[in-house]
Order: sequence, then structure tokens, then C-alpha cells
Amino acid sequence: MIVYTLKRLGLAALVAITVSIISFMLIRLSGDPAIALAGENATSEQIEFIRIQYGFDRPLVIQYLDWAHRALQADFGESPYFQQPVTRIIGDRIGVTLKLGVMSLIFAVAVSIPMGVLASIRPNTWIDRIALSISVMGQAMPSFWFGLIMIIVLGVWLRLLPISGTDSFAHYIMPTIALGYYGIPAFMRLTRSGMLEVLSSDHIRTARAKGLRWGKVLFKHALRNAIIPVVALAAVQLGFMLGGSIVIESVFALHGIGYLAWESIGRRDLPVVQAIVLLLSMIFVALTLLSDIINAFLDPRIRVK
Amino acid sequence: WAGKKDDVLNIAWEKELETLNLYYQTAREGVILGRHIFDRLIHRDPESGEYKGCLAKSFKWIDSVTMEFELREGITFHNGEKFDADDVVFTLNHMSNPENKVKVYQYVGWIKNAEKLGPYKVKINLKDPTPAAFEFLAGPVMIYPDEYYQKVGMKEFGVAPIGTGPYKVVKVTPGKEIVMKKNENYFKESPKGQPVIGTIRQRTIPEANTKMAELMTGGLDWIWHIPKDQAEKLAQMPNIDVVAAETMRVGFLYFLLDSPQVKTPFTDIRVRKAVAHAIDREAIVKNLVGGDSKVVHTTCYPKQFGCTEEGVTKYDYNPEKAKKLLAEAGYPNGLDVDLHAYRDRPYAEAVVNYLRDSGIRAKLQYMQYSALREIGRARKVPMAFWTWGSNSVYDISAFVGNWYKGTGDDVIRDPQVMEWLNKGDTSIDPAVRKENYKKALQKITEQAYTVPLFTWVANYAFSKELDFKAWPDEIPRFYMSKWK
Amino acid sequence: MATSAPISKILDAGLGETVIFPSPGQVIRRRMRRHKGLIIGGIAVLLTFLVAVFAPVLAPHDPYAQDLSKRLIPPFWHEKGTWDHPLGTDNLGRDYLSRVVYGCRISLIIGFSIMLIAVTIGTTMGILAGYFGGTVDMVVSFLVTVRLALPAVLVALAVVVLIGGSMTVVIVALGFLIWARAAVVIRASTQQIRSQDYVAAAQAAGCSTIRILLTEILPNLADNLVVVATLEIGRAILLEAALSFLGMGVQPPTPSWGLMISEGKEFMLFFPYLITIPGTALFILVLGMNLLGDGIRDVTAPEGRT
Amino acid sequence: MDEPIIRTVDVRKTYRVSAGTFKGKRSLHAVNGVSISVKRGSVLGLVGESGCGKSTMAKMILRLEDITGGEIYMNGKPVSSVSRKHIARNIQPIFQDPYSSLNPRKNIYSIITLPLRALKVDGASDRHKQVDEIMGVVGLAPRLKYNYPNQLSGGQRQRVAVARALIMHPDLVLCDEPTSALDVSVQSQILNLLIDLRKEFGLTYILISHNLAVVQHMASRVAVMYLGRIVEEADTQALFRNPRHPYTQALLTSVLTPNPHLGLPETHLGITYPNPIDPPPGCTFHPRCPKADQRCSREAPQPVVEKDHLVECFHPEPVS
Amino acid sequence: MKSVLEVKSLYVDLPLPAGMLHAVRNVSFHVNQGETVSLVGESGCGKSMTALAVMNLLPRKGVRRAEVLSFEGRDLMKIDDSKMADIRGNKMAMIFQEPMTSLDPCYTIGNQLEEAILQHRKVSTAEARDRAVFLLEKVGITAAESRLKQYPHQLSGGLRQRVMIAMGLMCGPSLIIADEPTTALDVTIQAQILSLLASLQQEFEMGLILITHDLGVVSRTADRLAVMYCGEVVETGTTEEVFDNPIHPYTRGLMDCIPVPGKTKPGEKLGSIPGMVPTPIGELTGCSFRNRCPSASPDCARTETRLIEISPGRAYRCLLSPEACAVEWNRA
Ligand SMILES: Nc1ncnc2c1ncn2[C@@H]1O[C@H](COP(=O)(O)OP(=O)(O)OP(=O)(O)O)[C@@H](O)[C@H]1O
Ligand SMILES: Nc1ncnc2c1ncn2[C@@H]1O[C@H](COP(=O)(O)OP(=O)(O)OP(=O)(O)O)[C@@H](O)[C@H]1O
Ligand SMILES: [Mg+2]
Ligand SMILES: [Mg+2]
Repeated sequence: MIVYTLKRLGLAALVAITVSIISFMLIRLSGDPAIALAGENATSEQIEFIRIQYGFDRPLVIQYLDWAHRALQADFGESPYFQQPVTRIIGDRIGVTLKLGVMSLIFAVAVSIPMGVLASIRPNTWIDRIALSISVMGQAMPSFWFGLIMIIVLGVWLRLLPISGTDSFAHYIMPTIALGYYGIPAFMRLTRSGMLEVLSSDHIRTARAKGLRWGKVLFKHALRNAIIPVVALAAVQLGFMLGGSIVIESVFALHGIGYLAWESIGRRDLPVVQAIVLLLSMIFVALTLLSDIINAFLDPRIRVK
Repeated sequence: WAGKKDDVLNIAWEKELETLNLYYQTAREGVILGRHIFDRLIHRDPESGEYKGCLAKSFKWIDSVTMEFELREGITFHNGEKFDADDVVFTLNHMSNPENKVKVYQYVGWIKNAEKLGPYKVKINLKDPTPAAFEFLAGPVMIYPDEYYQKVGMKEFGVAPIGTGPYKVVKVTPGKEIVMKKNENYFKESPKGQPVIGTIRQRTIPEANTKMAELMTGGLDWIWHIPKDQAEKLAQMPNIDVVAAETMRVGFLYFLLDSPQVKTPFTDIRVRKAVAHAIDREAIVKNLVGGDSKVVHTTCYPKQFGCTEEGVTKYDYNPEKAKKLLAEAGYPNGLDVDLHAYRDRPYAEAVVNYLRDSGIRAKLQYMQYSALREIGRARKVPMAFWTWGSNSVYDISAFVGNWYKGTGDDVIRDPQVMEWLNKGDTSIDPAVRKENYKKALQKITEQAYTVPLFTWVANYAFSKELDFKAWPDEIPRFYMSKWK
Repeated sequence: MATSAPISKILDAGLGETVIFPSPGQVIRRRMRRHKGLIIGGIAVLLTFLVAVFAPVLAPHDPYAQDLSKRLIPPFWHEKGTWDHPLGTDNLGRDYLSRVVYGCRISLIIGFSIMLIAVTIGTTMGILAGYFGGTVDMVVSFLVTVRLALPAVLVALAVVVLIGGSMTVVIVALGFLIWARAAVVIRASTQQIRSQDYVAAAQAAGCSTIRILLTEILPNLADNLVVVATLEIGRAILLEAALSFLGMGVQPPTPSWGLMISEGKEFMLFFPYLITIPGTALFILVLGMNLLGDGIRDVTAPEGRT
Repeated sequence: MDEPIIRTVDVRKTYRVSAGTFKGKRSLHAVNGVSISVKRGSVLGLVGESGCGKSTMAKMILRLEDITGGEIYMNGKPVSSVSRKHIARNIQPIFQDPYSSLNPRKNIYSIITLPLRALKVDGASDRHKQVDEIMGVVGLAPRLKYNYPNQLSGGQRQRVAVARALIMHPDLVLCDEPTSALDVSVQSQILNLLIDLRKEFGLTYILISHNLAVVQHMASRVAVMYLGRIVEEADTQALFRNPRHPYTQALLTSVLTPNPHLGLPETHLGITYPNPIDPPPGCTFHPRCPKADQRCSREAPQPVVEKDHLVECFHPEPVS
Repeated sequence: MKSVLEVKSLYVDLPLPAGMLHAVRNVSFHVNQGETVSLVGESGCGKSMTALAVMNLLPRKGVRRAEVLSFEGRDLMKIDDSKMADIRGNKMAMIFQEPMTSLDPCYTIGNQLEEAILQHRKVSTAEARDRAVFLLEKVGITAAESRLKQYPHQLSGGLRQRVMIAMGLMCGPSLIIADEPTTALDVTIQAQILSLLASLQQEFEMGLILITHDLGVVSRTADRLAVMYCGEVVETGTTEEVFDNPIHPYTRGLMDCIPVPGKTKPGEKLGSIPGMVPTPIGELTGCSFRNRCPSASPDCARTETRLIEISPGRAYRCLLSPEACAVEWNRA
């Protein structure tokens, strides 16, 4: 158990290092950040000044090590653009993204698992067809377009929901649907196929041969087994949702870290971009770890003796 | 969701400001906020263009490098701090000190130092004669409270700015909104007038449609930067007013004449001229930009001091001639080239399509401003679609000075042009200045170093309940607005 | 349960040969004819493919020809529409139908190229990991983890923004970003195939590793590859559209559907056809691709599963 | 006495297996020091419980798995020094599952000719003749030549596997449970075929099976494996007449011959099941052994050969 | 003796894409209290389908039909699903072939054992656990208390099969259906499990249906047997009768196929049945064994075969007389 945990943590660290190197190189090698920092209409002198001030004149390796060293102490430096500690900037915005991500995940799970279960116990019926259609269409529908259409219909025509902002729960409804919808197909298919497989498995037959009622067979024996891969997917999916919220955040004017990252790339606010990439990666790694733990709880084969 | 009945003016723009310490940012939106939060020594009346005393009661030139100011008494900052000569001296000396690395150094760099002559009397010493000094003092040079600033420091000031202006900042949610309340104690003599609307809530909404949808549903009272067609449609809506205002921004194509890194066909003047003849600027202005946009023939804003079209070479829309010039230059079958651009993609695309018609197969490279500027300075961009807003400074030096005076952006570096511009910038005799600028402009157009295109318009859309007036300097002044 | 037993019939014909088995091709053809999703998806993809090939014939105008005096003409169903421009014109007065028709080409090329890069990388990694296991597998799994941990849209944006957008950059960037799924799928199937006795038999017959990979493993991955490839095309097209939506996809005036939505997006509230038309085209193509991919998976699945 | 076709000396195979997601890797001694030899023309039967290492042995002999320790000699030469191709010429396998041992993407012709092509045997022109011939030998109708495996029945598939094994005319055919996936009515067809082929080509077999009746019917010599070791080895007659190791005895008792007049046998084995990851100390069989004493749980017995009858036990049945 | 289960003319049909699969056709048998009846036959001949039809656990689309299907006097064809569920696991238990997959990996042995009785009896969990411990000890598992807390994957195949048996016995059923309970196990364990089943059956006086394809297992355990081929019963009788004097060509072929130490000479060729078992899809006429039968004639394709009873409980399905059936199989 300890060895395993250490290994996982080691792997996480290795992933973090690799990710940080990739993001560092990617952004730094692409050009001179000083000019970007200097802003529109800046003169050459200002640019040169900034270059030295931020240490962009040193060798790349040194710059990386310097950054990594401080990142280990949760110090991602200061955003040249905002003139504020990166940690603070991200801290101000991550709440929105996390809220959106978690709500979307809950939405996706709450819709797709019941649908997947229904589809699996009535395969090739109209319920199954509808569920499948939703999932296929969901995969083909760009989320930004879906969001825009929702704004037109629910926001402008019907005036049911507020269009943008984060002031109340109602403000989160459309973004949650737009982002969560994206996760539904994968969850639903996995639930359905997992349930179909489990339902045709030997131990379900055993359970039925014991005379258990259908509901008990379904919820006690089938769902628990079928849900295990779904949990693993949920971690990955939440990671994707956090990363993919860029588009949704920009459509609905939610000021989370996705949108912050996008803007920061444009203005070459490197410390912010690096920190967000690293943060999202770490969230992803942490989530997969978490899903492993949950699965170990659900599936004793993974657990310790 | 407010509006007239709550006396809250909801406005939105795309940009998120990095800081509200406005010496440390260059964005237009910061300039706008700066007019509301802060006051300057002098005020330039947007209507008449006349300079009036603001924080200064009176001001005068002592000689070409010395100015003197008599300050108003009884003014307080939003936090109650009293305004006096110390604030002015501190602000000017602090900001013009290169060690403090302000981002708008070009607007304060001319200041040698400021001296306190009395509790309400200040003298400014200039490094060189600076004809545009009034322009700077009436615009970018805001007066900060010295005690507060020194107490909180540069960064904290950026999230909790304190000024003397008609509005005070009451809430900043980074990336989301800035809320300003009317300054009840705003000094009565201010040439800017008294603020009327109680609260201004600025939200950052990057997505244009969201912005418009919010305006249409009453979530917002004022937005801007709306393309012409949408503006026309919005104007048809019962609850919305639209104003199109010319701005100081001028677009132009800028060539690279020679470079060690990339091959450029624009070494040949005939190719440059061909480009100039290939574009139907009138059609773009009429159909695409709309409003009060005008075709320009020189790279400056016509109302800037020193900007003239007198004696400059003008290039008409003539695709045949363009093709002929190309053929003469050795491109009978046309040529392939990249066009870099960073804003207003439809305009750039229209230009690309016109160039295609004359055989110049331009590929649009659309990128972020900073990225483009970087490779432009590195002499890797054969042809770019630039725009320049001169930071709302009504002096030609703010325009051509950046593009032809040998700065980093200047990749043409015609020594003769540089000399003329230098003369114009440092003389205080308006006639001498005008003469030199004219010569420079004539040479630039004759050589077709750039292809001037047209002026930009800004479209503002706002609630019918709002009384709003737009100005060509692209600075909306909400302290002059009121509910109808 | 003996469901994997082949299907045979008792024939009346006599006592000699009584066993008929359908060939693999027959089984698949029979299943294809019954699979509605596959047929619909196939038709949609085929149609878009034909449109792409015959774009010059189908497009009434030059997709790049601009006429600023004819901007924003609505489509024919609108009262102000004209038949000269059946789907209207865009912001620069270009014929929208022609752009949609040519955009089909671009979207297919983009989807295909990205898929080729991604599937090539993913397949190579997946096969190597699945076949050799051990350290190779660990390295590949690590790369997959790193890749999945990297927020793809963000990285793609960064690359495109920093290098400058062009079709090539978009294709390469996305291609190098979406191989992970292919790698995971192919790795799993390779592992499964590798444990089959026919691989051991080939080894015992003296086949070289390369030969085994190419003649024993790869052909058995073919079904999976086709499925992965079709699904990845759909995903690639959507991703490109998302990049374009954020303003960082293919550069104008190239008529990619994603770009058209992005440009039309500005006009969404008042000229909705500018996004509904390319959006619908995109939707149909991606839907078709997904239906096709799912269909192929169903049709080629081993007997007994559906 | 001529050199045995295959001789293994103290062969070992250790796998590193993970004992569960949250646990580290452990060593699994799948084969733990096996020495056998297979004489030309003989049939060696290898029997033992599931998981005792029979297939692993087969794979090592075929060089499909690397050997962890010891050495295997083929015709006197260590296999580690000869190429896999050389082994392929001499040893060919027949696997248990005829459904997974044939590549579903290839037709029968190319499956059967695979060894020829892999070993670059000349004469592509008369390959068809060779295939027709071998198909005749194993009893496959010629019209099946271009069919795909899933168009064949289990028995036909196993015949294809036999044909593939025989097309190179190997010396040794390694049959790993060749009939256990087949129905009884088909099993006998394949066993008959193997018997015929052996007579016709003078083949040597290693026959792995857990069906003792089949082994008794086919093999000339039998080795009994338990947890990675050979615990008893003798000529078939001798072994079945006089099983010396308690495990072999239990194994023989457990065989249920179809005889309605007999009841169920009593094996006297405990219900503990051997766990190869965590083998018991001493004699690995002692927890189940009715004869086990203190010594068995401390000390591992060494093989003892008496009258060509090997046994590895502290309390063997005497040779009769 | 009291009859526990009575099956008469049972049919099971499964719709498949290729056509209607007649998995079980006209199968009749009965099981008496304390008696072992064996269904024997090759893979796919419908043994499991017969058992599942009795339990009403057929695959989703499977349809069963029967003239009589009565269990302890109740007509199973007439009772509804929840009534049937009350019988399943309570009066009629089933043990499956794959001990590895037949237990839910997510729950402890104890949980799964107790569940069986809690469903049918009004007992407390403590009582249920006591019953589970009692039965685990009964099936020869030591340290039963601690085993209850273990998960299936922590047990070996033999132990799991014992657990399965204990689970079947939880409610004290009057009939146990064991579907190839030992096929997946090693020979030594197979013998143990079969003895265990037999002794428990004696002790609790249950009827046992033993499904297997292993003639050895049948001969040692069954009182009576039915040989199935292609969904039909081709021969029935007491174990002695059938083994000592098989009539149907298929039965006789089957017995010839397997090497029997002492009877077959080592190295000698074995008997064999040419061809393979067909899958009964579509319209069926005539004898389904005719294409593999040494004594088949054109009549076999036209005429419907019937079970011919030659003495009470002894029957075979062939057009020919018992003597004519008994033609020597040629050993090809
Ligand atoms: N590739 C492998 N990795 C890890 N362990 C393995 C591997 N192959 C086999 N083993 C283990 O080695 C032991 C011996 O396996 P082997 O397949 O040789 O047994 P066997 O006697 O052939 O059994 P069976 O009768 O079931 O085929 C088993 O415990 C098995 O789990
Ligand atoms: N779920 C299913 N769907 C379709 N066909 C099935 C299904 N289950 C069984 N069959 C078919 O029904 C027939 C009878 O199957 P059954 O399981 O009763 O055979 P069996 O005698 O038990 O064979 P085995 O010895 O392999 O268990 C076979 O042809 C089988 O292929
Ligand atoms: Mg094996
Ligand atoms: Mg069965």
C-alpha cells in the first residue's frame, strides 16, 4: 500500500515535471516574452528594460530551474501583466472553474447514468434508441455552438435564464448544461455497455438464481460492478472539463482559470499560463489518484488483503 | 439587473485590465477608467479642443523647457487625503523616474523634474522643448495621492486606486467587474462637470454576442466596439440607441523593404505602388467600416497637429494599373506573399481579397498583437496591416514618430525622413514643425513606404434611457452622461 | 455459454456435407445491411465526400470572390433572398453556398490529416506498448498520462497562437495532441491479440518480430483502426472548429466550416444563417463520421456481441 | 544411446507479477528447476494441476519465453545458442484452443504455409502441392484451402493447426492440451490423427494434458508436475501401475473412468489449494499430503531415481 | 418415491439473427426426491438451456414451452415472476460451471451467502450468519467465520465452488441443479466436489440434476441419465442400463470415443464420430444425428423420430429397432 502510494506519487511528480518542462519550453521557445509584456506602443528601450527586469536574458535552463524551484513552494512568481502574484490571480478565479467543472460533472453523471441504466435494461427499445441518439448527437455538436444557441433561445427569446456572469446559481445553469452535455455521451455509453456486460455475467445469473428481486439484482450487484469504469472515466472527464471550460467560460463570460489561461496566452503572461497548465495537470493526476481510491473502495480486488 | 431605476449604469467591454494603476498599463479601457477616477492638471475640452485648468487653476510656459502651475485648493482625494502641490510633485517625479518602470514612459519621459514652489504652486522642468507637453498633461499624466500611494505601494494601488476624479472605485473583482460610485465631493469648479449617474458597474464580457444579448435583454446599458452591421440592427431595436463615432485610429499597410531573414518583394517600389492601387478603400469604408470612417492618404490622423494631405502622392483604386506595375516589376503572373494582421479580421480579409484580384496572392497570417509586433521588429514581416491610435494624442509626432523615426517598429529607416521628423518634434514653432512634417509625409507617400487605408469608427450601443455622447478620441465619458 | 460456436444448419439435402458457414465478408455484409446507423452515417459521409470532390462543379461562384456591395444577402428561403446566391452571402459578399461546398473539402482534409498524424502516432505507440509490454509499455503509458494530463485545448491554443495560425500548424498541433485515445485503444487490442495463440504459433514458426507485427497483429487491428480513425476524424474536425471559434484555427480566407462559424458568430444574433448553415454541415459530417465509426464497430464485432 | 531430442537441465522460469493494485511485485516461480529428457520417437506426457507450469515449460522449449535459469539442449546443443529459426525447423507446437491459434484474417492456405514463408524455404511454386498433400494427410477437404478459420469447425481448425505444425516436418511436436477444448466426439478424431501421424512420420511428441486417460493412452513416458517441479517421472506402464508419489496416487485415484458400478473415489487430499506466488515451505505438496510429517514442512525433498523411476518425496511408495 | 420435478415436452426457442434457434426440443424427464438425474451431451446440445428453462432464467429473448413443468406439484408455467423468484434459491437452487465468475467480486462471501436466506426467510442477520457458518463447515471449509469476511478473489476455484454449493443449500432446497459444477476444476478437486455434492444430497434428501459432458462423472454419480443431442433427448435410462447396454448410435459412439484405461489398448486408435454437432437453426425435419450416423438411411431425413420406450424409464430415439441400431461403428 505504501509502496504503491509512493509509486503513484512518484509518477505524479514525474508527470508534473514533464508537463512543466513541456509548457515552459513550448511557451518560452516561441519568442521573446519581453515584447509581449511591454504592451502596445512600447518602445525598444522599454522592451529591453523588461527583458532584464524579468531575467529573460538568462539561459533557458536556468530560467526553468529558477521557476521550478519557486513553483515547489507554491510560488509561481508574479504575473508581469497583472503585477500580482500568480497564486493570487489564480486563486481569485479558480473557484468559478471548479464550481463549473463539478456542477457539469454532476449534471453529466446525473443525466447519463440513469439513462445508461435504462438503456441497458431495455436494449434495442425506444429508450435505448433515444439514449443512443442523444449520445451520438452530443458527440457531434460543438459545445460553443450549443452554448450560443442556448443563449439565443433561453436567454434572448424566452428570457428564462441570465445570460452571463456568476452572480447566482441561475447564472451557472446554461454553462453547466453546455459543458456537461459534452460529457454525457461517454458516461452514458460506458454505463450502458458496462451494465450490458455485467447483466449478462455469471454472477448476475447467480444472484437471480438465489431468487433476489430484480431491483436488488440491478442496484446491488449490477450497478456497483458497472460503475467502476465510470468512476475512472469521471476523473478523466472532470480533468477534461476543467481544461475544456475555456470555450464555455468565454461564451458565458465566466471569469475562471480557463478563460484566464486563454487570455494569458494571447498576452504572453507566461507565469500564469505555466501555472495553469501545471495546475490543471496536477488536478488531473490527483483526480485519477482519487478515482483509483474510490474504485479500490468499490472493487475489493484492487484493495489490500 | 439594474439600469435607470436603480441608477446603476452597467457597461461591458471585452478586456480585462491588468491593473488600475494606470501608469502601468496601456490599454484603451484603462485610459477610459483613468478619466473617471483621476483628474489631471489641465483638461482638454473634447468639444473645442481648448486646454482648461483642472487641478491647476492656471498654468503658463516660463520658457521652452519650464512650466508653472497654480493649483486649486480644497480638493480632496476619494479617501479624504487633501490634494496639494506635494501630490503633483510626487506623481510627476515618481512616474518620470525610469527606475519606476512605468509603461507609459513616452508620455512622462520628457519631464526632467517637478518642483514645489508653494503649497499650491508647482514648476515642471523639461528635458527638451516638448510641443506636445500640454497634450500629455491633459491625458496620460494623472495625479496620484502621494501619501496613500507611498503607503500601499505600486501593486496594491492597482487594485484599490484612489484619485480625485468624478467616480471612485468601490469594488474590484479581478477579471469580472469594477464598480464605481459617484464622487459626492467632486470639486465644483471642475471643467469636466459634475457626475450624475450614481453607480457605474463595468463587466468584462469577452464574447461579442453575449454582450449584445445582455444589452438587448437589459442586463447591460452600454457596450461598444460593435461591427457596423450589428450596430445597424441594434439601432432598429426599440430600446437601444446606437452612435457611430470616428476615432483617431488609422489603418495602414506597412512594408518591409529589405531584410536579412526573409525575402520581400517590396524592395521594388513598383510592387508597393501596385499594392496601393489594388485596394478599393472607398468600398471598404462604405460597405464594411461605415459610419464616419474616411479614406486617408497619409499615415496620420487628419485632425492631428501637423497631419496634412497637401502635396502628398495619392494612389487611386486601379487594378489594371496594379497589374501593369506588377508585370513591369517582373511578376506578370502575380506573386505570393503573406499579409500579417492582428485586429478586425474582416477588414484584413477584404484587403486580402482585393489583392488577389490584382494578382497579389496574399495569405492572411492573423495573430496576437504582441506576437506580430515582435516578429515585425525582428524584420520578418514583409507586409503587415497595422493600426495606430496615437494614444489619443492630437499631435502627429505620436503617430509618425513611432513608425518612421528609427524606433524599433520602424523597419524602413529613411534617414531623410528621420531628420525631418526630428526637426518637427523638437521645434516649438508650429510653422517649422508643420513644414518638416509635410516634407516627411510627401516623401513617405511618394515612395509608398506604407499604404494608408482609412480611419476607424467606434460603434457604441446603449440603452435609450441613457444620454451618451461619443468623441473621436475613443474615450467615452460617463461622468458626462445621465439618464433621460 | 457456447455462444461463440459457429452457426450451422441441418439441411434436408442428404447426409453428406451439411454444414454451411458464412464467410467473414458475408457476415459483415449481412450485418451492414441491417445496421441503420451505419447506413445513415455512411450516406452522410459519402455525400460530404462527393461534395468535397466535386466542389468546383457544385459551387456556383468562386468561394473567394468578394463583392462588398452584395454583403449579407440572406438565403433563398428568406424573403430578401435571391437564387443567384442560394445560401446568401457572407460579411464580405462571398457566395455562402460556394464557401460551404469548398469548406467541405477543407474540413475533410483537416480531419483526415489530423487523424492520420494522430492515428499513426497512437497506433505505433499502442502496438509497441501492447506487444512488447514491460518497459516499453511503461514508457508509453507514461507518455499517455502526460499527454492526458496536459490540457489539450490550452496547449493547442498556445502552439497556434505562438507559432501563428495556418492550416499546417493547426493540423500538426492537433495531430500531436490527440493520439492518446488511439494509443490506448490500440494498446488494449494489441495486448489482447498478442495473447492469442496464433501469435505464439507465428513465433514458433520462426517469424521475425517485424513480420509478426505487420502480418499477424496489424491485420487483426484493422477493424479497430478503422473505427478509431473515423471517430478521430470527427473529433479532429470539432477541435479545429473550437480553435477557430477562439480565433486561432485555420486562417482566412480559407473557407473551413469551423472558421465560417467563427466568423459568422459575430453576426449570430442578427444573421443566424451564418452560423446555422456551416454549423449544420459540421454537425452532419461529424454525426455521419460517428455513426459510421460506431456502425463499423458493431458490424465487425465478434459474434455474440452487439 | 543417442542424444535425446530435448534435454532440460534445472530449467527455471520466474515471473514478476503484481499481487494486487496496491501491492508491489512478487516473484512467481512458474517452473522451478525441471530436468527432463525426451528421446527421439517417444511420447512424453506432462501432467499436473492447472497452473503447475506445464505450458511455461512448453513455451521455454519453443523459445517463446526466455529461460530464467538452467538450460535446454536441443539435439545436444543449448537452445540459447541457436536461433529461433533453427528451433522452428525442429520443434513445432499445437495449442489448446483451436479458436485462438489460427489468425482469423488469413485463409487456411496461408496459415499452413506460414512456417515455410517465415523460414524462407524455397520453392514457392510447389507450395500448393505441399499444402494439398499435408491437408490430405490431416484429413482436410481440399476445398477448404481458401476458407477462413471461422468457417471451420473446431476439429477442422485443430487439423489446420496440426498441418501447420507438420509442414516443416519437424522432429518434435509439442502438443499443449491439443484436445481439451474439443468435444469428446472430436477429441478422438484428433487423437487418432496424432497416433497415425506419429507412425507415418516417426514423430516425437511432448503431450501436455490434464486428462490422465489420454496421457495413458498416448504417452510412452509420463512426467508429473506439481508447483513448478517434476515430482515423479517414469515409463507410462510403470507409473500407472505403481505410482510412487502421493500426489500421483491422488491424481490416479481421481480419474473417473466411465463405470456405473463404481462410486466416487476418496483422494485423501486436503482442500488447501497451492498458491504459486506463496508456495509452502519444504515440500510444496505437504499441506495436502496424507503422509506428510515434520520433515516435509521444513525440508524440500530431492529427486531420487530408482529403476528409471524418478520420484521426489521423503515417503515414496517403493518400486514394485 | 416422491417426484420433485416433472418436465414433459419442454421446448426452448431463441431468436437469433440467423434464424430461430431451437435450443431444446421436446425434452421430458423427471427427478425424484433424493435422486440424481444427469443430463449428458456435447457442448451446445441444450443442457444448460434446459436447466435455465426450469429456473426461468433464460436469456432475454428465450421462449420456453412445455406440456408439463411442475415442481413439487406447482405448475411453473403458470406462476408469475415474483412467485418464481420465491421458489428460486429457496426450494430450487442452481450451481454454475464457472466458480471464478459466478460470485459477485464486490461483496464478501458472507454477504452473498446471507443474502440468499434473508431474501426468503424471516431471519435476523445473526441467524443468517450462523447458517452460513454451519453450511461452510458442512462443505468442508475450515475457519468458516473468517472466510465470511473474504472476497471471492481471495479464494481458489475449489473453495469458490464449495461456497457456491453452500449458497445453494442456504434455504434447504428440495432440488439442486448443478450445471457442469466441476468442469473448470482440476481432477483431484473434481472428485472432492462430486463426493461432497453426493453426500449432501443424501443427507438433505434433495433431488439433483447434474449436467455434464463427462461420461466418467455421470457413470459414477447419477442414478438415471438422459443423453442429449442437438436439443433432443436421444436416450434415457438408469445409469447401469445405459452404460452397460447403450442403444442409440450416438451414445455408443460417445462411449467409444474416450480412452478407458484397461479397456482401450494404449496407442490403439479410438472410436470416433465423424462430422460435428449441428446447431439447430431454422426448420428441422428428420433425425438430427443422421448425417453422422453409420446406420442412417434416406428415411431418416423424412421421418420424424420419436422416443421409443422399451421398458419403463428406458427409451431411445431412432427409427430402427434396438438391435438394428447396434451396428458396429467402423473405426475410421
Ligand atoms: N506471462 C506470465 N506472467 C506471469 N505469470 C505467468 C505468466 N504465464 C504463466 N504464469 C504463471 O505461471 C504459472 C504456471 O503457468 P502455466 O501456464 O505454465 O501453467 P499450466 O500448468 O500450463 O496450467 P494450465 O493447465 O491451466 O494450462 C501459473 O501460476 C501462471 O499464473
Ligand atoms: N445467450 C444465448 N444467445 C444465443 N444463443 C445461445 C445463448 N446461449 C446458448 N445459446 C445456444 O443455445 C444452444 C444450447 O446451448 P446450451 O448452453 O444449452 O448448451 P450446453 O449443452 O449447455 O453446452 P455447454 O456444454 O457448452 O455448456 C447452443 O447452440 C448455444 O449456442
Ligand atoms: Mg497450460
Ligand atoms: Mg452449458
